[in-house]
Amino acid sequence: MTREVTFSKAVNEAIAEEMRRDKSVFLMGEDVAEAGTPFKVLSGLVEEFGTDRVLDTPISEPGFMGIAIGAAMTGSRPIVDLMFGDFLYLVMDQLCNQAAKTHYMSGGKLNVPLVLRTNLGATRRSGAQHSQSLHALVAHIPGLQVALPSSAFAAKGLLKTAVRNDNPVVIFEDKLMYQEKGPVPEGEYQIPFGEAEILREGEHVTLVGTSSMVQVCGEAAEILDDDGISAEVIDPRTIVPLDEQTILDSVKKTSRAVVVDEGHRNFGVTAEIASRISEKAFYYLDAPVIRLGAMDVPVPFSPALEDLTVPTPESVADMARRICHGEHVHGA
Amino acid sequence: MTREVTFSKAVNEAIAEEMRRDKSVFLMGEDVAEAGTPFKVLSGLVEEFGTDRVLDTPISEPGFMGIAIGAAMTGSRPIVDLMFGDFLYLVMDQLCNQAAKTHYMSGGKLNVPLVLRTNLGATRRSGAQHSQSLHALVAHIPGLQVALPSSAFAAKGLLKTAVRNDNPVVIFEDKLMYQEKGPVPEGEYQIPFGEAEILREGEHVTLVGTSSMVQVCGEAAEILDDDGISAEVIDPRTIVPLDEQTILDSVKKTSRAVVVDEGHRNFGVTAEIASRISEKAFYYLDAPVIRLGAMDVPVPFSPALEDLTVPTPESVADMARRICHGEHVHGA
Amino acid sequence: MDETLNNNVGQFLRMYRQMVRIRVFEDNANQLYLSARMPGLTHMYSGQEAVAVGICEALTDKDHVTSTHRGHGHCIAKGARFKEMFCELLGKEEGYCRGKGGSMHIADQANGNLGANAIVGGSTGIATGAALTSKMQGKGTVTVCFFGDGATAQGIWYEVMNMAALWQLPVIYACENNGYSEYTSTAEIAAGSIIARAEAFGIESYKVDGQDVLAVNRLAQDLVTRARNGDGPFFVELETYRFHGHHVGDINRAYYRSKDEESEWKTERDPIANFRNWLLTENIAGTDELAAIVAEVEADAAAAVAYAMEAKFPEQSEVDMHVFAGVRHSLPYIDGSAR
Amino acid sequence: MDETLNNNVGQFLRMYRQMVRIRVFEDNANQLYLSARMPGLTHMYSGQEAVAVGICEALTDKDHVTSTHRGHGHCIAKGARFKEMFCELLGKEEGYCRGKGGSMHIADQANGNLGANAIVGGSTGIATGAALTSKMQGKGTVTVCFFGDGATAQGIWYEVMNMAALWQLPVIYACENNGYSEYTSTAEIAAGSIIARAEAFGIESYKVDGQDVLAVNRLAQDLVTRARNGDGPFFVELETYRFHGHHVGDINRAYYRSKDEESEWKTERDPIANFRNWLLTENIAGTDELAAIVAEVEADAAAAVAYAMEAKFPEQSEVDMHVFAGVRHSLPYIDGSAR
Ligand SMILES: Cc1ncc(C[n+]2csc(CCOP(=O)(O)OP(=O)(O)O)c2C)c(N)n1
Ligand SMILES: Cc1ncc(C[n+]2csc(CCOP(=O)(O)OP(=O)(O)O)c2C)c(N)n1
Ligand SMILES: [Mg+2]
Ligand SMILES: [Mg+2]
Repeated sequence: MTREVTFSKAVNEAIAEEMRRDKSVFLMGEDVAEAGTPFKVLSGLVEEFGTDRVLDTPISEPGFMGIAIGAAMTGSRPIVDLMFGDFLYLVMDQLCNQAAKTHYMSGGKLNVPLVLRTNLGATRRSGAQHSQSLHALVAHIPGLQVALPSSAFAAKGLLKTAVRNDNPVVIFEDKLMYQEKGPVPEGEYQIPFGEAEILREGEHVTLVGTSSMVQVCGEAAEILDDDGISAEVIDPRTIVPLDEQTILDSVKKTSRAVVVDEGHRNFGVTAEIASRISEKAFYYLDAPVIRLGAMDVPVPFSPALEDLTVPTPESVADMARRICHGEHVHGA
Repeated sequence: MTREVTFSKAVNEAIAEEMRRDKSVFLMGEDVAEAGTPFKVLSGLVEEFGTDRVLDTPISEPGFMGIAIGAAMTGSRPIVDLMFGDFLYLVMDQLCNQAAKTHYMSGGKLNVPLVLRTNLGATRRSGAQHSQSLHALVAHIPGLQVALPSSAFAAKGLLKTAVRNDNPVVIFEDKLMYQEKGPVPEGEYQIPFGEAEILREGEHVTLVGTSSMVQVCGEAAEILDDDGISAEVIDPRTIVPLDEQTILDSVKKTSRAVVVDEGHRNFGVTAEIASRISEKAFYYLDAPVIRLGAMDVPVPFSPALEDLTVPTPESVADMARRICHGEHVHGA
Repeated sequence: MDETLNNNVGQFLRMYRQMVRIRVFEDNANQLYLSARMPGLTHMYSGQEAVAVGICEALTDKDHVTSTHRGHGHCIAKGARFKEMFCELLGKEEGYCRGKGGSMHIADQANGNLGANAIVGGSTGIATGAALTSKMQGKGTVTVCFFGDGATAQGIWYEVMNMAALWQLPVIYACENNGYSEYTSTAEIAAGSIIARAEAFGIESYKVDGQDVLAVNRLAQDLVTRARNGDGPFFVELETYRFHGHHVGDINRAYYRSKDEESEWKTERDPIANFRNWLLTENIAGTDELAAIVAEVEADAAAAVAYAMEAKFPEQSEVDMHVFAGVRHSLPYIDGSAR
Repeated sequence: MDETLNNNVGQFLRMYRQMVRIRVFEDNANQLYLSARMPGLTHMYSGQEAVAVGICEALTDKDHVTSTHRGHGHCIAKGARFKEMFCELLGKEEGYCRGKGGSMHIADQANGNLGANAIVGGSTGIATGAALTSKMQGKGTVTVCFFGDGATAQGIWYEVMNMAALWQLPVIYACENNGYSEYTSTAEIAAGSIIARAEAFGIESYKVDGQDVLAVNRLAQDLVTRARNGDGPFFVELETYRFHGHHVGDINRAYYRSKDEESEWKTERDPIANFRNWLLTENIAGTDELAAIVAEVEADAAAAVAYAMEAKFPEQSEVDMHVFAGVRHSLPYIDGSAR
């Protein structure tokens, strides 16, 4: 049976179920216990699992990231809550020099099964240090896997898969989506990593969207419908591993692609996906692959500016329309 | 007059000249003074400028990065030495949340004129935590500029430009190149940011190489010569800003491109450059743009494995040859 | 009134006014939030006024401070005007940061405020660096680094204390211990002794009642003078309390902080009320005079709010300006097309 | 020989052998470097043997240690074999890490060594986390975190000490103060008092002569037992000295460390020579017996080096193995083609 639950509740359920299933799973982070995080995503968990398994930490991101790694190397399966994705920079050393490399450096002898849950997304008027979408950084580092749920359903399924994965996994949740409801089955399920979802089939253009941009692509597709353009919408769900095949198959059918992600455009996620499409579906493309990402500026506080920095259904539809109409978006 | 000096000496000269010219320039980092860094790049500077302007720091990368930022905000122009590029993760918060955003967040009132000098490059048998090429990470963050010198000449000219730039600039030097000699003029010169250099003109394929990979591309071009393939070799010199036009002009002429960088391939620098070429020179391309980067694994220690992880003249030439011969590198 | 007091009347009234300015500013900001006229959230400084004012009163314009997410108090105490502050909080072009920073990044470099900071502990390095410039260039300025008890959990603070101590920098680390970081009490997140942590680096350290503006100011004057003379760095722990929740939206907070505790601090240890009583008792000012100060400040705030509400937002073209100093628009610049 | 000594002869000789093993291992590694038969560099532990051995002798196989770039000593003291170690240093498949780690990442998880670490201070979190698992799962194991004086400059150490103290974790922070970090003396990079920094977090702390294996071991036994019983965490500063340069290539080092200082430590405070004298004086062993131990160890090392020199490198196909647990080859996996 499928109910409608919020994204936030879906995350909460995934954690509760995994903690019930496996005693070695525990939760740590700032204000995760009684407060249940500022977003209230974890409310109720400390009541069920106690402060022994739901650990409020000091404001020591590098420190508790390191502790989680050591715990994971010795038989625990920590789920680390990083309050804002912008704090990733603080844990990069532990995450990328230690967690990501330990299994390899030890020749396969040591495992680091941990999940780092954090978030992304702008337009909350939170300023430049609380609005970044930094998943491209971790996607670049071998040894890390990166999941980007775009719905309550995906949030629960991907998180459960992550907890059972024997490697470090970073999950980025879209802050703006926490209160959005979506269908989530009652029963147990997982979503395998490396399997994209085709949210909508179409013929003329492929819209690849990640995380917060999946909905944007969906809305763009509806706008395009009105223009007689049929868009296929694909959500990779994980970018490491990346289900290249599903994307390529789609583009080989539609001959056109727009890739949309809320990280900064320059040296970001769209570059990877677009360059793979351009390389591997080269002979099928009828138009250049277009990339839309967050504008390459720090996120401004002012609402008058902030809203200009993220892709919108209109901007996505506009680009799709232009390549479908054979406009050389970047003239010769 | 042009002499031959080592890459290391070129860096040393640039710093000495800038410190002589501008009293607000100073140097800080681990073992930069008497030891002159483990690579001996800074030897002699403390003798000339004293320990007041050549500061040996404790092993506190986040801390001295933060101190450099505050110093830069108040009228100093620090040059920070980060002993290995792999330690970038430790300074990411200060560099990306603070230095990169301060000018913007203050509406243009505060400046952060600092230079972060660090290095990149594998095959020194230094293991996974001392061999990374992490320039893609900083290139992704708006507010930072990123220079990648590929010769003694570029090292000096780019560094001098960086010191005079009123913004945070990150320079990655190729560790393996420190002892290599190259022509460097006696007199004062700077190399503007955002101007690529065409190292070699060619007709059939464009090889875009950065940093350590510029030489590799040059050698690949010689191999290709023997096959009757004429390769144009371009060194962007800075990736932020990126001289898109020079690259596009070249590809529009040759119709083919291979992009080579020593950072990991996945979500790395080659993705950005390749996707721009594919997008903006779309109608000129006769073959998919090919990317070569470091293999997406932590850098292994064993020589038997490490050498497999980086692009070589042979692998670059091979890819170039294949696209020139119309082979579908990734078949349909 | 004895002579020393008499000599300092101007300063006392200035400190009173500055504390009132902070309180009134915050009340207005809170109202803007509650009436949904302010974008985002802010963190109220009310209750901690004696810290910012007592310390900043000991500084000159040329001295620097670094501030935190709870930064309005430091900004006002260091000399900022209401108009530019409210404009900033509302994202308007006339804000201190042209609306680009917002409450958590408000900076006022003309008065030496190097900026609020939304990374807890994020400005400890910046403050230390400002002190380094001062020392290297013989400026004779002092930098005060404000941060909360929660920030003592950030490793970078230890790193920079070590360097400040090694290099004898003119920096004062001012830890505003308000008993909580977000929704967690300090006891739960800080082991041992905070003051001992600074002392371990050989840094002379003090603890002071952060609700007593005179005590704070006395200590600050002494330490600022000594830091200026090269005796720094110093550490001060100021025991204080935030009267509101962690941020304006943190309304139901009894689960982590009791109402009794809150009302005790508000009634017994309000730094403004207590200082007002002292001013009256010592006959430094009369009730009318003090009431007039409050009224003036309130009028000033109301006018600033009204102005800011009507002020214009930045032009859209500003979005890629001020990314790089010396580069008008960053987007063409990073594509190399600006050369 | 009195009775307590008599009861511990086995242990004494084991400690002697282990110290000799470290010294001999290092001498061989150094020779490999000097004769250009070893890829890369390594950092010699010689001179510090009493630290690793005195502490690890107090641990069981199940207890954990985390190690540093100067990690051979910890690895050997925790029970590693020469063969797999030399294979690792030479990048061979039979190395502890299949040649993927090398000297700076050598790990031996079967004996509880969670690995050397090339990030200074990088393992302080890992050690604390291992102690957290132990406490959460009631394992009764203790973790020792080895690090140098230089690592005390890394902020993460303060962060994890705070949590270890708050959560009373069974971890012992063992700071090997050898007077230098790279080419800089500790006095130049550490302000105040290192031991006071740990004490500030409420952590019981000790200072001990790191050249005296018996003193180290006595303290370690006491603290390990107490940590096992839930009295941790603890901090120990061990005064010691590295006999070689920072790494094998650091030959001309008089500019930062005087030859006199070096020779004084080598002649007066060699932990092995001094312990040997003690063993002889107390009649615990005779010169022949001790010489036999050295000879055995040397033969063992020579055989291991010879073996490792001939051993095979990993297959090329290993290059993308062990990136992810449970994934045979990572390259097809990350492209989604492994499903
Ligand atoms: C590095 C970092 N981690 C977490 C946060 C989220 N956060 C904002 S304020 C705060 C509490 C800060 O407590 P304290 O330093 O005592 O300052 P106070 O709010 O009490 O003034 C936290 C955890 C942050 N902004 N930065
Ligand atoms: C984060 C980091 N910064 C710098 C280095 C370079 N480095 C390697 S060892 C070392 C000195 C370490 O000194 P200490 O901790 O005292 O250990 P010792 O070498 O004396 O055993 C430095 C600076 C590093 N490996 N990691
Ligand atoms: Mg607080
Ligand atoms: Mg040392």
